[in-house]
Order: sequence, then C-alpha cells, then structure tokens
Amino acid sequence: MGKIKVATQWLEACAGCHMSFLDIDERIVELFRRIEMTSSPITDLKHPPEEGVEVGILTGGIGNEDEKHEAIEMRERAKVLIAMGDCAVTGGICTMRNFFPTEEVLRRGYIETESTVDGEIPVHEDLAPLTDKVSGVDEVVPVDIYLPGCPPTADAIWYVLTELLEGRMPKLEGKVLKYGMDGG
Amino acid sequence: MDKDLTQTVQRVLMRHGSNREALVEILHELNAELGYLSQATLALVAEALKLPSSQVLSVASFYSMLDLEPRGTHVIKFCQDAPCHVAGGREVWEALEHELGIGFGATTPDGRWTLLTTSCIGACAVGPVMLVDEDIYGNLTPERVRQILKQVAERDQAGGAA
Amino acid sequence: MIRAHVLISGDALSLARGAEETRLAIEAELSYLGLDKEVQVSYMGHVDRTDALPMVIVFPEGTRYGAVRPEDGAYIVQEHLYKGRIAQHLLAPPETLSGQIAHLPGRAGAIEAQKRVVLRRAGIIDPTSIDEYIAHDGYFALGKALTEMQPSEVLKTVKDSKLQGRGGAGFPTGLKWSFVVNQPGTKYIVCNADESEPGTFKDRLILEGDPHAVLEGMALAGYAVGAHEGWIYVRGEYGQARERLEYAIKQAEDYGLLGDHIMESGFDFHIHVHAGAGAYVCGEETALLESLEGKRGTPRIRPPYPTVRGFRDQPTVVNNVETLANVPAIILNGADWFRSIGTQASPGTKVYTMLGDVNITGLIEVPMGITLREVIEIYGGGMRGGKAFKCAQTGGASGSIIPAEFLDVPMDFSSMAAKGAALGSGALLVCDEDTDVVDLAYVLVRFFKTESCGKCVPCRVGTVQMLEALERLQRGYARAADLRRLEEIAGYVQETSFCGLGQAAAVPILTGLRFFRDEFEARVRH
Amino acid sequence: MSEIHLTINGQEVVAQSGQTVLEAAKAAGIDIPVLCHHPALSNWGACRMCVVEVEGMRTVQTACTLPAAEGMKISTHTPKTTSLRKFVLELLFSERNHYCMYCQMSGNCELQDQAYAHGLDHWTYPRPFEKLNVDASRKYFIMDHNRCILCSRCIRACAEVAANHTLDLRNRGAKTMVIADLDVPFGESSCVECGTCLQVCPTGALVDARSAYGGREKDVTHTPTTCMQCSIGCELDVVTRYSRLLRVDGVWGSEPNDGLLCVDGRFKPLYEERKRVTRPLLRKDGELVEVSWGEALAAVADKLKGGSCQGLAACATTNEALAGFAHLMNRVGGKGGRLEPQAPPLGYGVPGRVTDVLSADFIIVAGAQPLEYQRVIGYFIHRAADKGIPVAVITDTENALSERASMTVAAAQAGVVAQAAAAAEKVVLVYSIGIKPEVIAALKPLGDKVHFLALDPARNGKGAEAAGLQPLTPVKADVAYVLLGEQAPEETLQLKAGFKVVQAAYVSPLTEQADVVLPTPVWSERQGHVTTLDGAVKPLQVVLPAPAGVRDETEVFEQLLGLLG
Repeated sequence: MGKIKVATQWLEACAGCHMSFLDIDERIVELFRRIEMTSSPITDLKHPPEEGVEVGILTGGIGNEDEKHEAIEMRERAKVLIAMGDCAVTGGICTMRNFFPTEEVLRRGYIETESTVDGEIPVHEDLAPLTDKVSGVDEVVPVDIYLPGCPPTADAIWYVLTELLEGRMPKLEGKVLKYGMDGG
Repeated sequence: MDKDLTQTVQRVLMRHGSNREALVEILHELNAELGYLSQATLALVAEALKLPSSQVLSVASFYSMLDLEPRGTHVIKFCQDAPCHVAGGREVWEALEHELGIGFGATTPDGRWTLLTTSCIGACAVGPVMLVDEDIYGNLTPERVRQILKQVAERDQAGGAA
Repeated sequence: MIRAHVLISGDALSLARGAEETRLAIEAELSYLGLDKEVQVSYMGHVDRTDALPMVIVFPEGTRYGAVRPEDGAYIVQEHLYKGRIAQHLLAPPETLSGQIAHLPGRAGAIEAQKRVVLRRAGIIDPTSIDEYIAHDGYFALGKALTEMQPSEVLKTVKDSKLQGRGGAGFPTGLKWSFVVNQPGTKYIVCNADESEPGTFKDRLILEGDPHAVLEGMALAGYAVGAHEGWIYVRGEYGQARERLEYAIKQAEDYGLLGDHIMESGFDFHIHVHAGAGAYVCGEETALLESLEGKRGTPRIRPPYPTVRGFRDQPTVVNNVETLANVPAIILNGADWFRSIGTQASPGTKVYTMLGDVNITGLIEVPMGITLREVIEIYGGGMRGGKAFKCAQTGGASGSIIPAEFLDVPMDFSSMAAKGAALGSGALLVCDEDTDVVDLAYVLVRFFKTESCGKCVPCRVGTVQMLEALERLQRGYARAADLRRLEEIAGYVQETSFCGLGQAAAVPILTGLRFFRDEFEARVRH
Repeated sequence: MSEIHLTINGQEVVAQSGQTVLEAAKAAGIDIPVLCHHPALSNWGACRMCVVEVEGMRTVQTACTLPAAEGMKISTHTPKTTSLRKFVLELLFSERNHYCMYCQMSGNCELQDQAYAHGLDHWTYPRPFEKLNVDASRKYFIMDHNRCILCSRCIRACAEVAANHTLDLRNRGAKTMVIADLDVPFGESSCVECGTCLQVCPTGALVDARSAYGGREKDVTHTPTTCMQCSIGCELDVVTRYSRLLRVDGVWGSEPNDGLLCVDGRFKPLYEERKRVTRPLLRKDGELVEVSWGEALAAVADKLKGGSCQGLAACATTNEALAGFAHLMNRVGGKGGRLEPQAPPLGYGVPGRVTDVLSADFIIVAGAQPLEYQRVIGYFIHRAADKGIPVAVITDTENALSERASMTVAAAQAGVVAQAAAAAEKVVLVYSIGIKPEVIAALKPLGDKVHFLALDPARNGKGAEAAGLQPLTPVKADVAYVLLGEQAPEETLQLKAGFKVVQAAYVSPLTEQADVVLPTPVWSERQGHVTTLDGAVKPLQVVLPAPAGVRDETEVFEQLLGLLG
C-alpha cells in the first residue's frame, strides 16, 4: 500500500498552526512513514498536485481573492478537507477587521500607524484585493473536518491525522476540542 | 422650558394618580403632548413614580409608539405588514423613500418629514395604508403618495389649518 | 314610527373630516322638513372606506353616500328622504365595497349567509348610545343573570355552549372560567383587545360598533367567577375604540349597569380601560398582563397560568373581545341555541376580516364550519380579476400559508388543526396566482423579527437567521445549504421558543415549505 | 414541605414541593446545561439550554421553570434535547462577537464550556452582527456588549441581589441591549460598584478590569478567606496569580452575605495605594531609620520594662493578635483598649443575625449608615424594602437609606416609629454608635420582638470584645503602644506618651510621629480568625505572602514577652 498523500496550505494565517503541527515532535517520524507530504508552505512545492491528495489541510481564514482561489484549488484536489485552526474554522483573529470598513483597515495599517512615515496603500497587480470580510473556509468551500484552536494542540492534530489514517472520522471532544489557546 | 416640562409631566401624572401600573399610558400621553420622550422627561417620570430610571427607559424603548428622539413636523407611518405588502406595499414604500430622500427611521434635513413604519392599524381592507400624523390614507399607489405629500405640503404653506 | 335610519360614520378620521357637522346639518334639515320623528340619525362604527369618509348610509335601502361634506347633508335629506330619489352625484364610489355592511344574498343550502351574533348590532345602532344598545336587547343578559341565575348557572351555560376563545387558540371559555372560580384571592377579568395580528381588525369594529356588548360580557364573566374588577387592554393604535369604551363605561355606570350594586343586586363590577403603546407581543396573555402592570411586554413563565396567578399575581380570566361579545347572547338565548349555530365541535359564528385578491374585502360574520371557498365566492365576490386562487393566510402573521387543497376544509378550530393549520384570529388574506410565496414569507418573518420581545434566544436570534436565509433566497445567492438551514432553524424556533410569538414566527416558513417547496427551491443557486 | 417523586433519566428522584425540575435534578447529581439560569437569581427561562423531554408533554420544557410534579418522567439528554441545545449555541455564537481567541474570558466562560460539552467544533450560521460599544467608563470593570448573550443575569443580580436596579434592557428583539439608568455610561450611573453583575456574567461581557488580562483561569489560584473591610465578615474567594491579587469574588450560599459583596470588599484591596511599611523603623537622632527586628524589639522591650504604658488597638487584625495584644498589656501592667468607639447596649431585645433583615416584618435603622460602612446590610435593607417591608430611618443627619425608606424621622420623633412597628412580629433594629439614648428609650416598648444588629464601626470589634478590649482614649503615659494594622488612623488621633510604638502595615501620620514602627501584614497575608457581627468565628487564610521583613503581630508579641522575661 502506498503512502497517503497529504497537502497543506496556509491562507490568512500566522503560521502558528503549522508550528503546532511540527510540535508533534518525534511522532513526525512515524507519521511520515505513513504519509507523503506533497506540498506545503514550508516545502518547495506550494500547490497540491493536480492528480489530487487524500487529505488537504487549510489553515487561516479567507480575506482576499487569492486565498479564495487557494481554498477552491485545495477543495478540488483533496478528498478530505480539514479546516485547521480557529482562522480556518471561523475566520478567527483575522475577523477583528470585519468590524471596520476595508478602506479604514488599509489606511490604518499602511498610513496611520504611529511608526509609519510617508506611508501609502500598496496597489499592484500581484497583490490580491481584500474581500469585504474575513471568513472561515467553509463559507467558500465545504469542509469535512473542523479542527479549531489557536493553534490546535499538537495532540489534537496528531489525533485527527491518526484517526484518518485508521480510516475513522475523528470526533473532536474533551481535551482536543479547544478554541483559542490551549486550556483557555 | 424645564418648568413647562415639569408641569406637563405633573399634569399627566396627576391624571393617573402617580400609579406605576399606568406607566405605559403615562409615557404614551407624554409622547403625544411633548412629541417625544427626552431623557429629562423619563427622569421626571422615574422620580415621580419612584421607579428605577433604567426601568422607565426599558419600558419606553419597548413600545414602538413611544419615540425617544424628536421627530419631524409630519410623521409618516407606513404599514409594512403582509396584507398591505401583497396589495403593492413595496412599490409604495420605495416611492415614499424616493420622494422624501430618506430611509426608515430618518428625518429629512429640513425637519419636515419623519419616515417610520407601523404595525397593522387595522385598515387592511384599503391597503396599502399609511398614517400621516393622525390621518389614515388608504389604497395607496406611488402616484397617490406623491399627491398626498404635495397636498400636505400645500396645506402647510397655506397656513397649516385644514 | 321610524321609517328610515341614517347612519353616519363616526370614526376618528370621519370626525376629523367633519362628520359631526354633517350630522348636525342632516338633523337640522330633517327637523326643518318635519321628518325628525320618522327618521333616526346615529353614528355607526368604522367603515373601511377612507376614500369616502365621512360616509352616510340610508337604510332600509342601504344607499351609501360619501364623502359627505356638511354642506351636502341637507341635499341628501331633501333628495333621498323627502323626494325619495337617490342623490346620484353624492354616491360613494363603488369599487371597494366593505363586507362589514354588505348585504349579500344567502346561498342555497344548510348554511345561512352572515349569521350575525357578535355583529348583530354593529353598524345598526349608534355605538355612543346606551339606549340603542338596550333597545336591542342590551344588558338583558346581565339582568337575567343577576336576577334569575346563580353564578354557577352562568358558568354552566357558558360551559355547555362550548364557546371557544376567539383570540386564535380556541381554548374552551367555560373551562378557563372554571379554573378561576375556586382560586383564592382577588379575581380579575381582563379583556384582551390588543388585536395586533396584521390583517385582523374585527375586534376594533366590535369595540367601535358595539362597545356595550363587550362590557356586558365582562360583567357576566365577573359574575360567573366572582370577580369585581375588569380591565380592557386596548392596543395603542385603537384610539377611537378606547374613547368609545370609556364613554360606554361612563354611560353604563350612570345607568347603574356597571359599578356598585348593579341593578340593585349587590353585585359590584368596575371596568377600566388601559391602552398599550405598540407591541404585537402584548397580545400574548402573559405579556399583556405585564404591560397592564406598566412593564415591558415580556411573556411570563408558565406555569403558573394567569388563571392561578395573573394580573397583580391574582387569579385572572383573560378573554378576547369577540369571545366576550358572544357571552350576552349565550346567556340570553341559552347554550342550546348557541350550539345550534356552527359545527358540533366548534359552535357559534366566527368573524373574519377578508383581505387580498378578492373582489370585496371587509368584515364578515359566518357560522363556524363554512369553507374558505364559500367565503371567497359568496362574501368575497370571487377572486379579483378572475385570477386563480393560489394560497391564503389565515389568522394574521402567525397563521399558516394554506394552498388550494384547503379550500374545502371546514373553517373551525378542530378541522383546521386536523389538517395542520390554524384558524387563528380571523384574518383571511387571499392571494392569487401572481403571489410570490417566498416574498410573503419574508414579509411575515420580518414582522416577527421586529416584534420579538428579545427575551428568548430562539425567537430573538432565530428570526434574524431566518430572515437572513430568506434574504439570500430572494437575492438569488442562497445555496441548497441555506434552504436546509432555513427549514432546520424554523423547526427549532417553533420547538424551543418561550411563547407563541416565536412559535408562530416559524409557521410561514414551515407551511410555505410544506405546500410551496418548489418555489423556494427555484430560488436556490446551483 | 412535602416530598415529590419523579423519574429523571430512569433514576428515581425525590424532590421537595416547590422545586423546579432543574433543582431536583441537580440535587440528585444530574447535570442539565444552563446559561441564563443562576441559582442565586430568579428563574428566567430565556436561553432554552435546559430543555428536557417530559413524558406526556407535547413539546420540550425548560427544566429551570418547570415545577417538579409527582410521577413526572423526564429525560434530560436525548437526541432531541442535544440538537436543540446545539441550535441555541449556534444562534448565540452567530448573534454577536463570540470569537474566543481574542476574548479575555476564554477558559472561564460558560458559553464556551457549553460549546465544548456539545462538541461544537464549528458553527455554520451566518454572522451578520455589527460592532457594538465597549463601555470602559467604570473604574473597576468593563462592559463589552459584543460579548453579551442577553441572559439578563446581571440585570437580575443588580435588582434582586444588590437591590440597586441600575441595569435593565433597552429596546426589544434583536436590538435589545443591556443599559445602565437612562442608557448612560456605567461610570456615570447609579451603580454602587458591588460587582455582583461581574460575578454572574457567564461570558466576557462584564469583566473585571484588574483580572481580565492578568491570567487565564488555568493560571490562577483560588483561596477561600473572610473579608475584613467591615464587621460583617463576608466569605470570599480570592483569585491570585503568583504574588498578585487579581480578583475577589463572593461565595454563593455562604453566611451571611450569600455571594453579595460591596465595593470595599471586592475592589478596594485590589486598588490599595498606600505605602507599605516593610522594615522595622527606629527613631535615631530625630530620624526614623530602618533597623533589624532585634534592635527594634529590644528598644520597645526596654521602654516597656521601665514605665507606664497605654495600649491602643485598632480592631483591624485577627482574634489571635488582639488576644496577644491584651495579654502583652496585662503582662507589662499597662492599660489596653480599643481605638474605635462601640455601639451602646440596648437593654432589651434579642441579638439578631444579618440575615434577619431579609425576614423582618419591620426594619428600623437608627444612628447607623450601613450604606456607607456595612454596605451589604444596606443592600439587604434595600432588598427588604423592594418586597414592601416597611423601613424606618431615625436620624438627625442625612442618611442614604432615606431615599428608599418608607419613613424618615428625627430622633425626637422615634416614638412614631415605635407605634408604626407595634403591629409587626419581627422588628429588626439596625443601629450603631450614632443612636441616641432617647431613641433607645422610645423603642423600648417593642421589647423582645426587637432583633438588634449593633453595627460595630471596627472591622473586628467582636474579636476585641472577646479579648476584653474596651474603648479607650489616649492618656498621658510613658509608653503608648498602638496596634494599627492596616487601619488608617483618625487624623485627630494624638498620642500623649513620651515613647510611641506603632505597629502598622502602612505609612501614615501616626507612623511618622512614632519612635518605633513595627510592620504588620495586611488582611490578605494573615492566618488566623475573626469574629463576625453574627458572632461566628471565621478563618483567614494566607492569600499572598507578606513582604519579606513583615512579621505577624502574634509572633512579635511572643518575642516581646520573651525579651521582657
């Protein structure tokens, strides 16, 4: 039996979820005996292979058009899609900007911050336009497994992946179900 | 002004014998006499009835016929309920918004019109209906709305009395 | 010998437009022509013809004039009552006849047209005249009860009549009264005149057209259960009804028909009027009691029910206007008479307000058990413009959206309930084939969102979420998941809401989806 | 009270008549989730989390409002109730901003706990909410409307527990908001800062400004102890993190305050700004200088051996310290007494308990200002007044209780009150040092139906009484030994002795004029007991370590006795 193919991608995220993933420590050796990481933000390959993967993992919310495309691409290429971390589940901390108009957010970020001198709002064809509001992944594409937490604990990530490898649908409860930081 | 307010409040309270059970009616009558219920009015009522001021505001803000801010010279209350809606209410509402240039709850900058909605006033047989101040107008169409607004404006210019 | 009646509309709008002056002009001319002994002039209840107010109706012909300015009064007297010909140019425009005063031909068969019990005096007598009320058997029932009957007999008669509450739920009135009889404490009778179901204005017309009937019904209820004080909670929008009631109470007190020692019997009964200020939820009886005590109209926890702890925490009967207006006739004519009207399970008549896409809109009173088809065809004059019937909404906003298959279901509490719909408060909103059911549901849910008291989570937030989903549907960006969610939320909202308002808020969606699912699905983006 | 038998989840449960299904279940150890319900408050029935299925009933019922009835068969956890609860949670999470990751109450939130318990790993309802106001106008706490679930616990707590009625709801439906008074900022409202609303808030809507960012629930320590801000002796749950005082909560169900605290008990210790005395000080060449304990105590012992001594104790310390102080004074042949005055005896009536205020038929307040000095009793009196119990205030000066009292009379008219109370069965007389002899005489006809509460102006007056310390005024002596503890001395207090020893926690004008200053711990650093107004002896626990160099009084007295030989 070949290895299970897994792809990950981060959208509007702080990388904390991927850090937490690495926090599974030596268990990663066992994990990589059973899975093949096809692409991830920390490898050279950034896009999941066109022929598809068994498991796609998205972290981060959706706050611009690019991220929308990334989410759609992952959904199209993954059999099981995991929304990992509070931002992917609900929009998370990124939703703090939802309470302000986009222009105000940009103005504050690029012009009005106390440390900014002669700032300007960057405009470039390579820069994706912001969406009105930041949302969780499931407002753009259907999600199969929700793994909240800011970030989810390494144990929770380990639990979800190993359950999937055993062919079971993980059911989050008890210690592995947490929003925000571990233990509150 | 403050003296007038105090007297008005006292007069209305007198009619009800400072009865706490009459709070809704007291507020309703003050609303009619004063045009709206200011913080000062509510504070006077609370003091007189020995009620917590929070409770008086709580009650005042619960009922849709009680206003907590000043309204325009004329208050239009349009019925948005189902019977009036199916009789063509949406177009009439849009015409009202368009003619007055304001949306729900707003008052025109010249202070002449306030646009509100009302729950059913029981004149459904001639829906869509609206109240302009105390007067009921039924069988409304966008065209009739324009006429009515014009009529009221003309009456005002002629000196008010109809 | 009176040969003719002249009725003048006496509602607020008519009065504002000079009805009083018109009346004076007519009376002056009658007296000038020596007709004042044979023609009686009085005010009548509200006529839903804002386009033709003040309206003057001359009986026995039933000729309607309007709008009649004071200067036209003399002309009508001269032409119609003196010369015997119709004053053609003063006739009311014919296009929207009000059912309230429409004299329609009966239909062949078992059911008579317009069996009037509750409305038998409305529009006939001058509501500001207690004498006219008395002349039409008014206060006879109270007299009979106080002189010939024990309270328990009054209660038994109402029980035997099988009168059901006309506010919408159809709870047996006699049973409700019997809950109060043996409770300790000071008992109260509360008349629920907070008629706020959109499209329902039957109670207003009863109050404006025949206020003494309600007062008499309350006094009878008080006598039956041992209460000595009654409160009428009138919705704030009904200023005219309130004035009529207060005037009627004063008259009755002056005549010794209310107050202390009524008819020298030793029975005391006082009635007070209390006005609301705009809150649909106050139609819910416990919210009404809160409001009556001067508080927010937030429903109370039940149990205890108002019959145990109601107004001022005392045992209280809360009855609808129409229910109470039925009581004097029942006491006067007996339970058997009442049961001979309507159906076995739901005796008596029902007052409906017919609205929407029919030729004649307005108020009708018909025996229980008549079908919707009969109502539309006989009293509504058929569908307007010959269009096809699509659906009807019964009972105001809280009612069901029912399709054509309901046209032949007898309209009474049990038959409607058996089909999963509710008779409700008596509003009949008839909609033709052009009606957009999704839009109708949207408007209804919007109403509930505005009127929710905000206390319980399912109603406060559920209405927001249902409206959100309906808006997505309307705007065409709803997905299948949104529709699924809408149905799920509606079911949960109905199941978990604190009071009837929240439970009702889901009904337009649930019945709309049940009978017109394809219309909702057609809006889903695939 | 009769017994009711019902079945909950197949288990036979015996309930008392008058209990709700929720109470019966709880007593039987069956947990039903709640959000708007709080045991200290009236039943509300609004959140619908506690829905249960009852055999024979068509719809689900809320356990918090349903009276338990004989033979009832109830199921608390069925697929239906679970899905309805999840529905309620989804609605609440969609209504306002309930993103836990940037809420300071994450980890200590009932809404979050319920979401975990129901396996809510995400929620699907759209979130069309808008940004709402955050009211930070109050010194001690913040109201964040974005986190509010409109459960009305704060409103009920304000009305029913504190009887202050500052809070209510504004508007209706989805626009409903919690307001203070006429919708003014909290800081400008009639709020008395008792903080009961904070204690009952299930989410992060009402948060204490000190503890909010001071640590998550998992980081903190809870220590039970007794309040020493006045003589009532309220039980406390003190929250600390390392050596920092974060928050003080009341303890529901405890005597006599049942969870209710006041601004002094809940917030004052958190905002203490006086300068501590942390080392013994000895006056040398006119200057107070830091010295070792040995040197300071030797200097004191030396003076105590030599001459006459007057000892004055502020009753702001433990029973043990007050007893030790009395013992020391006896030992040196000095006269020991207390600094604060004491309410005079009545000569009639029976000693009452604080909770008697809540069961009185008639309440008389004479020469006392509980709303200023023993606030919880003041709030209890307000609660009684809300129930329609007559409250008579006898005073010749302003008294904040008058506003809601049924009568206020001058001392000369006290007889009127006695007449008004004549028909009552249980009269509670709350009095203090301000009561005048003519008032005591005028109320005498009420006799033994008077349950009196003699409010002691001192924090541990009963402890002092037990130690035999009577009120004294400063007199001339060779040595004055003042045990001040954390009490701020009266400005008028002038010591007339040649050598002044002041044992105090904080720097004050009195320590400035002392010859020796000995540092003491404060309330939160003490181990020992206090005697409350009700006469109960309650423990004090060490909540925080005392600063190095501070010694408990009892230890100091031992050492002094040793030096005296």
